[in-house]
Amino acid sequence: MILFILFSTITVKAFDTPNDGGGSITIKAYNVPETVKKALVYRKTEGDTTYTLAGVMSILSYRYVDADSTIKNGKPYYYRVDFYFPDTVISVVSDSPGIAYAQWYDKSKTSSLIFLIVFSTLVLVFIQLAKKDPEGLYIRKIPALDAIDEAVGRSTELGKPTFFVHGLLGITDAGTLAALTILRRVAKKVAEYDTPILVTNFDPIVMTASQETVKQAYTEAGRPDAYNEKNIIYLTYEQFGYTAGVDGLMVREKPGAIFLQGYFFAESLILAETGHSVGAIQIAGTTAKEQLPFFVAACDYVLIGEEMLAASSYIGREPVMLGSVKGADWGKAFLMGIIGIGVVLGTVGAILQSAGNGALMNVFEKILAFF
Amino acid sequence: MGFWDRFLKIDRRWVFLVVWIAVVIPLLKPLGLPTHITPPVKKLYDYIDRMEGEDKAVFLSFDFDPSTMPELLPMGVAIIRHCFAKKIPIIVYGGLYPQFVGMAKMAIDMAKTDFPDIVYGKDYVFLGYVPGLSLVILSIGESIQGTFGNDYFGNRLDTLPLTMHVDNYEKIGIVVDLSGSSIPASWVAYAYQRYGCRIGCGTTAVSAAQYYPYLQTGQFVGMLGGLKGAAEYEELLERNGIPTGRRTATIGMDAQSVVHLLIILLIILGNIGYFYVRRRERRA
Amino acid sequence: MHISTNPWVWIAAILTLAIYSFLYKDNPFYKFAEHLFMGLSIGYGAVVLWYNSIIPRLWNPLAHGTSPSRFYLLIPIAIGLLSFGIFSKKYSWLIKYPLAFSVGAYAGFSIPVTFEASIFEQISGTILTKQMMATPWLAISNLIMFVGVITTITYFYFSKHHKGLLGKSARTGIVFLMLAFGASFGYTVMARISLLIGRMQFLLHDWLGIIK
Amino acid sequence: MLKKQIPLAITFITGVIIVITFFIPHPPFGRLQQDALTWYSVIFGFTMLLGVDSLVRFHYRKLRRREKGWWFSIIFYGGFLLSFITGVVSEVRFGDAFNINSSFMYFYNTILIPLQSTMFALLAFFIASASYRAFRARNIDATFLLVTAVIVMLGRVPVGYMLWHKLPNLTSWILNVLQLGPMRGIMIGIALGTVAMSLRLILGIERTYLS
Repeated sequence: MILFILFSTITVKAFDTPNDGGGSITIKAYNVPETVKKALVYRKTEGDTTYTLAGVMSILSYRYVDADSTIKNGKPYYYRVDFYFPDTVISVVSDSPGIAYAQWYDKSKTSSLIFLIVFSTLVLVFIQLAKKDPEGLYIRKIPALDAIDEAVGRSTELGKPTFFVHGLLGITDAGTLAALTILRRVAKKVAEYDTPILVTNFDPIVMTASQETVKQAYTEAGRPDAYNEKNIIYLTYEQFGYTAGVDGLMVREKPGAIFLQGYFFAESLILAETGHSVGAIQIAGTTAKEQLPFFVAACDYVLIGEEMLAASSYIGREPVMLGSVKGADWGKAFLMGIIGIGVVLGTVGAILQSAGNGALMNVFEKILAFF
Repeated sequence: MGFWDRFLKIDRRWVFLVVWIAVVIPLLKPLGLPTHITPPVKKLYDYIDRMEGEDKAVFLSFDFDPSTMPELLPMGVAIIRHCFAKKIPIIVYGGLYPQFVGMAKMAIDMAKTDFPDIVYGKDYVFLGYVPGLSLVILSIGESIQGTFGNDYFGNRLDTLPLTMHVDNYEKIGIVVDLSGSSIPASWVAYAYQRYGCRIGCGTTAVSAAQYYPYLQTGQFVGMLGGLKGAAEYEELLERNGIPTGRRTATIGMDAQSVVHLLIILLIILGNIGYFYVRRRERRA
Repeated sequence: MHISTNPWVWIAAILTLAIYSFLYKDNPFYKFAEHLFMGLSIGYGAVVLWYNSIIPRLWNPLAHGTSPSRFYLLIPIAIGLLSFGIFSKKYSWLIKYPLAFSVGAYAGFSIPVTFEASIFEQISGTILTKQMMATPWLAISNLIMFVGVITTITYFYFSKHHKGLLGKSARTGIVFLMLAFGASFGYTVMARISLLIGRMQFLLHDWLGIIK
Repeated sequence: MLKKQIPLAITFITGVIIVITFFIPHPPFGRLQQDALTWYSVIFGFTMLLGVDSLVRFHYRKLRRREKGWWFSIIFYGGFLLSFITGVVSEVRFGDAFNINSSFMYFYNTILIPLQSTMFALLAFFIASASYRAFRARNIDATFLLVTAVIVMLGRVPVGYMLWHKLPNLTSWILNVLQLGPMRGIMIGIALGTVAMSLRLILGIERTYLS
């Protein structure tokens, strides 16, 4: 009798699965005794006389998401859950039918939406402001980018070629795009100084983009005749083959300046070490944070992570670009503000809570849960 | 040209040779350096150890390929040996990607040798690859039989005593994931956060750094990091009288110590030479 | 000594030695192993691409699917085929179409995903909770971690002069960055050496049987 | 027009649609996101194919012109065909190329894997030579880096414990605390930089890729 009372407290609810495109109903059980061994979910719809097995409910979360392909939006479905106990089976029917709907907005993504709006607004506003007042824009010194002229210059003095080594990712990678901007600057200097350049590529698409970039840079420098497509070479689409190829070129050609730009993997160290051993000035840049230590230790200048992504703004100094950098900076300020507020709220809340007032702590936990 | 100038210009092949010697000699003649046990390893060991006699199984997932094998395979072997010795039922899973299953097979073969009385199907089960990645982790929460159907050898899971009894996370005391990638985080996100199953992790030296926060927050019961973590686990087995077989990781750790010292020495010597030459050039 | 009798162990051992011969100097043995490795891994990659992408994503829906919308899949195939324009001088610009789509799609995906996966996760980890302040030692450690996050972010602040408070903070940020790089450096070195030890154990144990 | 405006428009429309549909689960938008992902992976597959194709052509050219070392290109083709053909054969025989008993996986485990790990293990030698030739305490920053690296390298091996028994703890603290903060900072920086870059790409401000 006692057992019966215990079991009869189980309730089952069926409801539309939130934040989805429809076609799914969530079934949740409440007050389930821990002794349950198994729980099977059965479904029927209007017109059906018997329930059919839908699936197995998790006996830890007591939830089952029924996304069977037969479920139609707007139609009621009735559920029964059979709970298996060591000595008995209890069937519980959901107190109301579940109806699936499609949602127009995914509430679980609100935090992303807010950030997206804040961040894009900041970037767009600062781009507009920059267009109006191009004078008031500032960007801090990035030594690695300032050193481009010096490196190419020294290489010219020594009568040695300049190398530009692309990373291993394709053109959709932000780092590769930044590398192309840097290549343009390097190629322009090379054209001005009339010194040879060699660009090595891992990816054929990046290679075609590099060819165009170098060609344009030579034209900008007023020396389109000096451009030679053969200087932009495709090596191979294989990590260690590429490394061996670049290494061999470095040892043979003994460049005076080497640019290692883009996303690198384990080969970063081999390239930087060989480059150092031939006595070149090395300027590296990558967004691969695992490889940054090796570049920092073995190269003369390094563009660290986001510094590289800001390169196009730094080199071009176009108001629109600088505006977007400024917008991103305000985004950082915004994030730091949130972290700061979070820390203050958390600390004060914790102190107040130990003094008996948990209200602020609740606010804090809500904020944490928001992310 | 002074000594340091010549030293800095030394052919790098000499360095390669020294490294070679520094690896080979400790392997041939182990130094027997003591292994110091760190808390994350001890916690994982103790957790598994306490499962002895309990009605739960260890679920060991091999989520790595040969590129990280020297670090992670000894961990797998040590954990399987631990379970075999204590008769803790263990499900060995060949991993979320098809390339990984060979690693699990190798570990079982290496661990089995000292335990003749272990019975397949009762003491351990070997699960192969099924497609689905994180969905596999989720659906183990519902039913292992439903997810896999058969074991690696093609036996139906509902005919094996172990998997007849252990069908989802409820009967799994701990999932130990061996991986040098982000896969342990998926086990935390799906098996721990959705189903409350405890997670342990064995990872490479490189990835260990990124997983420390998981230890801090208790999302991992314990963690083995790199060859050192594996060597510590071997040491714990040894101390508790469990046959360890060939202690691959421990033997390797001696060589590791020597090469680390060598590299530190090279950094120091290189920098002394660098400063010496630089100072002389400044004076000149 | 128990030299292995397994021919595959011999093959693996010889290839391993061939690669190590590169350390002495570039030579035909290394070149042989390198080219074999390149061929095998490209072939392997092709098989993986075929079975993990082309069959489930293209072939199965097109050949066995029933939904009429499956023929939309012919559009990305057509766009993708344009990539081969780069082999011709005249039509190399055709590649701009698949590129434009890829870049747009990648940028579109990366915006919300970056918010959710990188930014939010890192921020919620940085906001100090009560558990992170449980003991004085933990509190100090987490405070240092917090300072590390903030000062590093200020180092990546581009649109202001790095002087005054911002300058000091950015300077501290660099120091933190260097400490972090040093730690990651040490760890990576360790991993590479572990791999080398693994290979040596293979040569000395599995192949030659010199060590037990 | 064909070479600039239309591609820019394609980038803009694709990017905007994908961002917006991220928030709308309702059909047909929710599915659009999925479909775009499929399209992307199909098109991306072609760019990968292009890489493989370039490599195969590269070696074909070498062979045809009998360039220096042309016979290595035969080895390349041999390796390529070996894994490709065993892959196809294994699929036919086992219904799955990745079956552990298939010849494809056998080659993978016995040849490719040792080669791959040996290649990675070569790095240990380069680290050693870089240690004395390239890793210089050029300035105070580089000094911080090298000192931390040395502490971590010592702290993770038994020798470190023998030198000072607290060293392993210090190492753990460096990894847990000192490393965590800056790594988070760098990740947040790269993330914001990537988002800003993505916005510039969608808006057509950044157009290097179309040059």
